[in-house]
Amino acid sequence: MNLSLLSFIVMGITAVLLSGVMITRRWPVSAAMVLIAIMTLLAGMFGLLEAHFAAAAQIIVYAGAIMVVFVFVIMLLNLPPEELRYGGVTVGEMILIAVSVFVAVGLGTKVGQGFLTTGLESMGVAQGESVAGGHHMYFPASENVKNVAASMFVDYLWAFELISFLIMAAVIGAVVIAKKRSAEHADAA
Amino acid sequence: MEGSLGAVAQFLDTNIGLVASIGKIALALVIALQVAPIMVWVERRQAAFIQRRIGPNRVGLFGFRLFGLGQPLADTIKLLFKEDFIPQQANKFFYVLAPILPAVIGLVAIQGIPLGKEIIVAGHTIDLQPVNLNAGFLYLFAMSALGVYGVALAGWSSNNKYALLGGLRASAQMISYEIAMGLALLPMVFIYGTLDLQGMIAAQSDSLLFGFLPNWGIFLSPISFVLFVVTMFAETNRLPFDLAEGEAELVAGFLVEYGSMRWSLFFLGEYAMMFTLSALTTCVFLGGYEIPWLPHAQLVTLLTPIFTAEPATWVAAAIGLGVLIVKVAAFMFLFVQARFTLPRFRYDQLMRVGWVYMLPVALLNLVVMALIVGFLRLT
Amino acid sequence: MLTLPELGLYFSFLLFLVGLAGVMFRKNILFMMLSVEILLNAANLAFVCASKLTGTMDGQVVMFFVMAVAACEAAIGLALIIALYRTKASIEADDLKALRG
Amino acid sequence: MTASINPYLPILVAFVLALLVAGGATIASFLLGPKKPNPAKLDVYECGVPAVGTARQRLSVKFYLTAILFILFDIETVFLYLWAVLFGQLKWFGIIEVALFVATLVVGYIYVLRRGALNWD
Repeated sequence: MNLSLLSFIVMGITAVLLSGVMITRRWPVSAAMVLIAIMTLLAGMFGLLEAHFAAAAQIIVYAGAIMVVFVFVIMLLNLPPEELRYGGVTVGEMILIAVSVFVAVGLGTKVGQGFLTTGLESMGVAQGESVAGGHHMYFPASENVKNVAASMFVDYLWAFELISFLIMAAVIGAVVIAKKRSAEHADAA
Repeated sequence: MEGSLGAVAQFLDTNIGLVASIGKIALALVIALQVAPIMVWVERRQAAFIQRRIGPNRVGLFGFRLFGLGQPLADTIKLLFKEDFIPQQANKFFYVLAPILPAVIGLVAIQGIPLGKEIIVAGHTIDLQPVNLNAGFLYLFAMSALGVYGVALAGWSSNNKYALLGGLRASAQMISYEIAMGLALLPMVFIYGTLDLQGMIAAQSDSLLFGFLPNWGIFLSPISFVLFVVTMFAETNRLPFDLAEGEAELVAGFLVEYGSMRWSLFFLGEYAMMFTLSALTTCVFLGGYEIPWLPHAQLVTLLTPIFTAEPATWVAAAIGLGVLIVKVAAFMFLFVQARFTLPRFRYDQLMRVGWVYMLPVALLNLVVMALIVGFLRLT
Repeated sequence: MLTLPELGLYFSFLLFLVGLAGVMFRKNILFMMLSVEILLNAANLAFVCASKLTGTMDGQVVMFFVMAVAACEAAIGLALIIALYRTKASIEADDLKALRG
Repeated sequence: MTASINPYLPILVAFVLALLVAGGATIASFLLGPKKPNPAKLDVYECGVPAVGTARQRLSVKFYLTAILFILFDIETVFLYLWAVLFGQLKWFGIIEVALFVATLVVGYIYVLRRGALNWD
């Protein structure tokens, strides 16, 4: 039992428990703050998995940008906790839960993992072997950022360019929706 | 006795990485904790100097006045003994949590700063950067991104409309300038080709620019430097960008319901962040801990005849730390000078400066630098 | 003994389950969106673990795309929440029956 | 020989130490300070006059629009850092790619500006 394995397990269990805490909060602000803690823990787990850039991006983008928007909206609307209530569980939801638990357990067992690894082997990727993708740039495994960048800008070039369109469309859409009737609504600044 | 000493030496030898790491963290923490009280004293003295007053010069130590340097200590003790109350309407948990957040983030962020190149102890080379990730200074950006929440939470949990408005304004300001900050450092990344601060410092000291200037980032990309310093002021909520705490319009912004030690924890975090960002600027633009025209390796070579091989690296590291602190102190002086000479922005002006001027300038700077570096290096 | 990425996959399953429960049991749109963020984070964890398991970078790159999509989802979703709160003064999913036939 | 440990361990140690410092200061102040609460002291502070209304009211949507624009450029910055570390290897190909990427986002930025989303008045 080495230190990184131990801390990985502790962080994972804490993240799962905190997510349980999160979905039962009454105050939206508490839920958002717990979610930020979960994301920070996940960033630490990414770091232990040696995905250094993913860890940094998880905090910068997720905990530092997306959650800021959530917190802003919660604080702007100032939702009091009484407006929140738990809904009842319908039969359809029960079935959904059963199916999702079944799928999750199925994927979590050896059968599911066997499927995962055979799928990968059929693609020609053996487990634990370092393959730098289809491109011609090779960096040592310690240079995580450069490896990610090489994969992003060579293998996933089109996705990268399309993401910019997606973000642009999202921003324009968000402004159109949120700013719609601000002329009639003289909000206090 | 002999045996236990041997066991200690054995333990130190096998766990040198852990012990050295804790030592580095402790050093950085001590520096960070000293910054706030000393800077408060410096600010008060300098404000007095600018406004032709005397300022705090009475409190001394052991009967010596020492220009009032006992003042920070007295302030700390006074703050400890102040009444610590929680307003009735406040959300207790977040009210208590909010000041701890910026303090912790400030103290953790400072660990990403290289305090020196390396020292050699008993054959082990120890890198003097407490936290050295492959993602480099993005670690500092990540920490400064989390800094938004302390302010926003303080405003929200106080349940006071001035505090809420101040907190939201402060966080909106911080996120607005974070973008320009990230974009300002991008050219430096592709000039040096690394995210690692140690690598950047090494790249700045290994050659001379035009044969006589040190190869510092400030000469390679001056616009980035100016942009970064401006965003640094905004990011730390300092004047002329401190209108979140504007006494005249928002009583004291998100700080209004805070007193005693909680109040000072906000300042501990703010000054630690100021130090961290100043040190980041120093490392990226001003050669970090390196003495101009005298790279670290050369310094060690010069010192080796005087001391012996290993102690020479220790002395060089101490000199390097001194140089770093001198450079950072110059920035801190700039912070204080700006605070008492520049008027405060209005909020709409602040947002306008951030989004309409800083951001396009940062983008243009990025494009121009990319083209220049491209033509110089790639053709 | 399980290795880190394998353990991470298990944690990812658990997180996904909890997030799914959040989406199903909370009737408030804001909480549903927060739970969706948990789902996306669980997916990210699975991607990074898969990247480590296979030794390729694909998982980590896909994680960035998931992140960008999550940002867009949050932006649009929250804009809708603001617009809804303006018109209905409520963000309960059960109150939004205008389109029900 | 270089002494190496997991690079994330120092962050954990620093976090625990920082938490001790900040939490310790809070607790010390709680233990050492006097306790003389009175209703006026515990009330909302609005420059001494009785508080008007409540803090739980809706605020301007402009904060939200600022945050949206922030997301747009934050993701852009993260993607651009990936490009910047590989600047030398990607060469002009990378510069053109990134120019297209930035140009698309600038369109969104100009739209938001033209809609007056950032006019604080």
